[in-house]
Amino acid sequence: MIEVKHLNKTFDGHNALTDISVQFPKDQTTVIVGPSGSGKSTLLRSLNFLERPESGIYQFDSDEIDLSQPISNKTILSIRRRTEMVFQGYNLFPHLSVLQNVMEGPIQVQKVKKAAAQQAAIDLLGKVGLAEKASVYPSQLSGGQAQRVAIARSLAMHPEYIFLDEPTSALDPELELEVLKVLLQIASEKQSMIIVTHNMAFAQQVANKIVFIEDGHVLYDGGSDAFFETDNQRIKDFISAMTFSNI
Amino acid sequence: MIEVKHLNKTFDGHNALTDISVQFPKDQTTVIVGPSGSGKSTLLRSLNFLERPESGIYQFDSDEIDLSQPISNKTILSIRRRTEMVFQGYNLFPHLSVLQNVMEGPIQVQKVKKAAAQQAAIDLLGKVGLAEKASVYPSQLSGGQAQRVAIARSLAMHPEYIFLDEPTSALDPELELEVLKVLLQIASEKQSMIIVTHNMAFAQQVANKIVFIEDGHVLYDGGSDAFFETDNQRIKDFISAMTFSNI
Amino acid sequence: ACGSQSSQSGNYKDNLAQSGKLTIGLEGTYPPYSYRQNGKLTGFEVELGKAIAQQLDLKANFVPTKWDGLVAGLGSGKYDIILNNMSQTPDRKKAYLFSTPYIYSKYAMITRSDNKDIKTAKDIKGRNFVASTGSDNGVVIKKFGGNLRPIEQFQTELDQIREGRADGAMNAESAITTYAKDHSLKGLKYHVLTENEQPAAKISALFNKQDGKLRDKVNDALKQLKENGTLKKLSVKYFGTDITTK
Amino acid sequence: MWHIIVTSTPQLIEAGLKYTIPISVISFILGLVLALVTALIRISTKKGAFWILKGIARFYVWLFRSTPLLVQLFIVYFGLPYLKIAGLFPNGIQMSPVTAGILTFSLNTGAYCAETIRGAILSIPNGQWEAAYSIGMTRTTVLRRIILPQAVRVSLPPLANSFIGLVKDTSLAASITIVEMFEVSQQIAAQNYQPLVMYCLVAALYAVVCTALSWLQGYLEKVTSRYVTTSN
Amino acid sequence: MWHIIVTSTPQLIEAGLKYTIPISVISFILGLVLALVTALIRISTKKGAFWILKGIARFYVWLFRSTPLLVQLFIVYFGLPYLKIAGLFPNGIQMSPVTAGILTFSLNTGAYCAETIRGAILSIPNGQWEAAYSIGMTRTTVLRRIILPQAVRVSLPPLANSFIGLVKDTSLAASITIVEMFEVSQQIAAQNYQPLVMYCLVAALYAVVCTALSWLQGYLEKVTSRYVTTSN
Ligand SMILES: Nc1ncnc2c1ncn2[C@@H]1O[C@H](COP(=O)(O)OP(=O)(O)OP(=O)(O)O)[C@@H](O)[C@H]1O
Ligand SMILES: Nc1ncnc2c1ncn2[C@@H]1O[C@H](COP(=O)(O)OP(=O)(O)OP(=O)(O)O)[C@@H](O)[C@H]1O
Ligand SMILES: [Mg+2]
Ligand SMILES: [Mg+2]
Repeated sequence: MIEVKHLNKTFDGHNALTDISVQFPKDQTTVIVGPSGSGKSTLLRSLNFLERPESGIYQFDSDEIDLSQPISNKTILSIRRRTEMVFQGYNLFPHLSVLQNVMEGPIQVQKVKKAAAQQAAIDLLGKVGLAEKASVYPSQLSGGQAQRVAIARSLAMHPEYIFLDEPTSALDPELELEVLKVLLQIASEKQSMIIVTHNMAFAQQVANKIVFIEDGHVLYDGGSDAFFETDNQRIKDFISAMTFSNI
Repeated sequence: MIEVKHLNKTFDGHNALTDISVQFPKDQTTVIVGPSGSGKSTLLRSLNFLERPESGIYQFDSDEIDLSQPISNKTILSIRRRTEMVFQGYNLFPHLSVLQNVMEGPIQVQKVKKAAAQQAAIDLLGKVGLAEKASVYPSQLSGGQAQRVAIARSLAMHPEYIFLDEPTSALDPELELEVLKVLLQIASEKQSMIIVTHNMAFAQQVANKIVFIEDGHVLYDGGSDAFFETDNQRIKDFISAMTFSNI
Repeated sequence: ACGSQSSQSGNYKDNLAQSGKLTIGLEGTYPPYSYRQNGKLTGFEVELGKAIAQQLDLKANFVPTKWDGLVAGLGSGKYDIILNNMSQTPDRKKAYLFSTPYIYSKYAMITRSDNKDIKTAKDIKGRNFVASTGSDNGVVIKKFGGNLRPIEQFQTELDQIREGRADGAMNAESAITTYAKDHSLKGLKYHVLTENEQPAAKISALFNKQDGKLRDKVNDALKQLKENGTLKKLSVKYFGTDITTK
Repeated sequence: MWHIIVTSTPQLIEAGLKYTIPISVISFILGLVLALVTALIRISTKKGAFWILKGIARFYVWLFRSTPLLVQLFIVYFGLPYLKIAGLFPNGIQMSPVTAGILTFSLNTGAYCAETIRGAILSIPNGQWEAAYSIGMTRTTVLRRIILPQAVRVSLPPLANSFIGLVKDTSLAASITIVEMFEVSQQIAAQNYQPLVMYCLVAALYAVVCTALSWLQGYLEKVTSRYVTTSN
Repeated sequence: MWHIIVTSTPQLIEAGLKYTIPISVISFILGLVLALVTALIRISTKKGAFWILKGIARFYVWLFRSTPLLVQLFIVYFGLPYLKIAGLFPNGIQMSPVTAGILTFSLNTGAYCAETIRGAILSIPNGQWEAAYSIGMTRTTVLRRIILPQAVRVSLPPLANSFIGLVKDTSLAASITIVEMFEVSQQIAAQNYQPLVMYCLVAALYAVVCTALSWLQGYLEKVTSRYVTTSN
């Protein structure tokens, strides 16, 4: 399990995250929601050391890292090799074909043999419904296809956790749907995931646990059903704004 | 009123729009919906001559333009001066302040005096809720703020029509809400608008008329209420995909 | 004087690059012929140019330029005359006019003092010799089959030989004696080419083909300067000896 | 050696102020104008007989970018006088050395800068053109008010590099009888037989000028980028 | 004149094949290696004593970009022999002209290309770094597999320009006694007193080489950009 305790992160003196303590259970999907600029991305990126919090404890299973101390490259690499990140902008490698994008990590990082990596990559592309796109370059994909390749790329590393930062917010609703379906499928296979999303319908379906952040503070941390039935007026307002029921 | 008849547009031999005939009534809001790649943007951009259809008739009030004939720059300019376009990516002028962005058109194109243009721009920025951002540069705005400036910029030209191509699809839901509220306000003032959007809740609220395009063909052209209560299975599927009721 | 080549009528002053001035092209970086002393142009050919101009009732106007610009500039009328240690050859006479020679310049071959292999001009063949590209020195090296390596500065030529990076250099004897006046030639020796090896160069002023009138007038002036001793005086001043006759 | 430096430096600086700097500055300004015109011709969408102008622009850029500058200087100064055009230039095209130098340097830097400016214009996103067209601007107004102001920012670093290169290239002007800074150093070296000291000295002077120009470049980049936020 | 062209051209081409081309090619390859190393040092995030290396890299780039190439050639070839280091170089650093030429051209082009490559690396979006880091790649692997292959595409046009510039700049090698193409044209001119013809001839030869290189550049740009779709 991943857990952070009393995590703090500032940008130029401005508090992006204040005293955050959250658990992200294994084999479950945790969804992080909250208004724009509340610190969702910062929290997710901190779990991968793309951001470096000033203080707090980061615990991954039995490994405990004191974030206020210098952290060795080795520690960072080992965490990154147990987790994967899927970005809003896909960040596929444009100079590699779709297949090579998926094979690159296993070959370069896990030293998997090329033939084995290729077979695994072909299987994964099939799983996200893109078997026939294996040989094209990312620039020839639609947004929904690109994001599914990015998901296949992260799955290829067999990560213990996958982090997804608004994986569909750059997509048209129809393309979004393609991606969300793939994610629901993966969640049902008990892949541990942490997802930042604005899509409440999707959150409701996929989340085992919801974390609501506002202004760098955790306002809610608990079950999905309780979240959508809350009496908290702030959360109610937020949900209705997200679903346009009150324009 | 703007009207197109038997409009055809191809890209490299591929038909993007086929035999399109639609009316866009004055003082009303027409919403164009349809799947990704169906030709919505192409239709909207054709109304502004950012795309040049191969054939068809373009009628603006009593002016009739045969699109299969060469069209003079003067004609194009005159149409463009009676209409304004708001883009998905805002396309604000990054080297000009927010205020200058709004003043640039009236001064350069309509030869309005600087003082008058400035006063009008300040009023419009107030209207979209950004009076206090007048002197900052576009790069310092959030997406929702940028899009509201783009709307103010188009309003400053007092256009007969405003065209909006997915004005909020680059925005988070909360920021989207800011922009949609402004648009609802403008629609209520009987500004003629043509809007391409994926947001069905918004479409339902704002549209006087809905045009549904698929694969370059018009599949529906009529009232808003009838559209959302249609028996057409294709349209029903489309609406439910857009609203995530069936993930 | 032979004015036969001149087909033009009119005065020698008619075709000047700048009216009232005798515009003279030279390098300005070649002691003792023309060089800069405390920022002012001086040297044998500078003083000679002034004297000639005076004889022609003109003001001398010097234009220093790199060698490659000299000949081209004359052809395109940038100056009227070149005074730059230029020697007559049959080839060049086809394209340009020469004055009567004003000095006879002997060539000297510089080598390391411990060099036993290069004794006469014949030994240049196949060796690396340095000289400035445009100069007649370079032409002589190539004539004897040496590999001409271009170097503009005399000091650098000597350094190259001392360091063993060049086998030798060719230059005017006068350039070496001028240098030797207040610099050491330690580690070097030089051999002045005999009349049999390479006749002394007939250093003359250079004119365009159509400037026959001017050439004749300059020849008259040179004759005058020779007769009244000016030429000899300048030669002694700059070369330490009289090299104005064969 | 110290003596040489003390006596030579004023002469070098004088030549620099008299020739190197003015020739670089004037040539660069003229070159920029030429470059802008060339770039505008090359990106123009005009049809018809305009292709002749486009061809000329392409040829001009090709010619000056694919031959050595030294040769260009030489041909303009020494070669054009041979070009006798009855009526217009019965005696060939004669120019003073400084005129020929400025002309050649302008043409040369103009060819390089034309490509820089063209690239900068093409790098401005198409959305900027479309937004300005939608407002009803003419192509000229779009260029003048929207595209070029942004292109200035993009092209500033390469243009500054071209200018710094030009300053150093003026040392070639010696071959067309201009006694600029570098030639003065050579003349002094010929007399004091210390070429190496003179080379180092003149190199230091060039370095001072070029470094000062780099600072100016940094300042201008900051000014023209004021509208680009750094964070995010 | 026809006679001059016919007899001179073979000599010029020979000199070109013997010096101009090999010196340009070897110097450019070495310069590229040097540029890459320098660029990597400059963008490195290493701390500690590494700043000394960074300082050296900065100084190197500054030095070679702010002084004329001619002076650099001169100092390396004629100046270094004076630099006598007991033990290492008791007689000063002596090099053959070609070695000195290649060294200087490599250093010079390396300084310019270092900036090009650095700029190209910095132009690759941060998301590429983050995606590669997330996979668990080390910084070295990210650079080698993800960033540099993309930077090649971005830096190809300016690097090609540098190479074309280098080919023309080898004409300066004459000043350190290398008899390359340009020098041969001058030597011929010294005999026939027809410098203008020789200049035009040699200019044409340079133009041929540079144009051929431009074509090669266009081809390479197409190859390295194969993964970028043009439409949209
Ligand atoms: N690199 C950065 N430098 C400075 N401030 C930053 C940086 N990244 C984020 N911030 C600030 O930290 C706060 C939290 O940002 P964060 O991106 O985590 O929000 P978010 O919840 O992901 O928002 P969104 O829904 O818009 O993605 C914001 O105020 C943001 O401006
Ligand atoms: N510039 C272009 N060149 C070639 N094909 C184009 C171009 N612009 C659009 N198309 C093609 O024309 C068709 C219609 O495109 P259009 O952008 O109008 O669709 P859309 O309905 O706006 O889609 P979206 O919802 O994704 O914006 C698509 O097949 C698209 O690929
Ligand atoms: Mg975020
Ligand atoms: Mg569209």
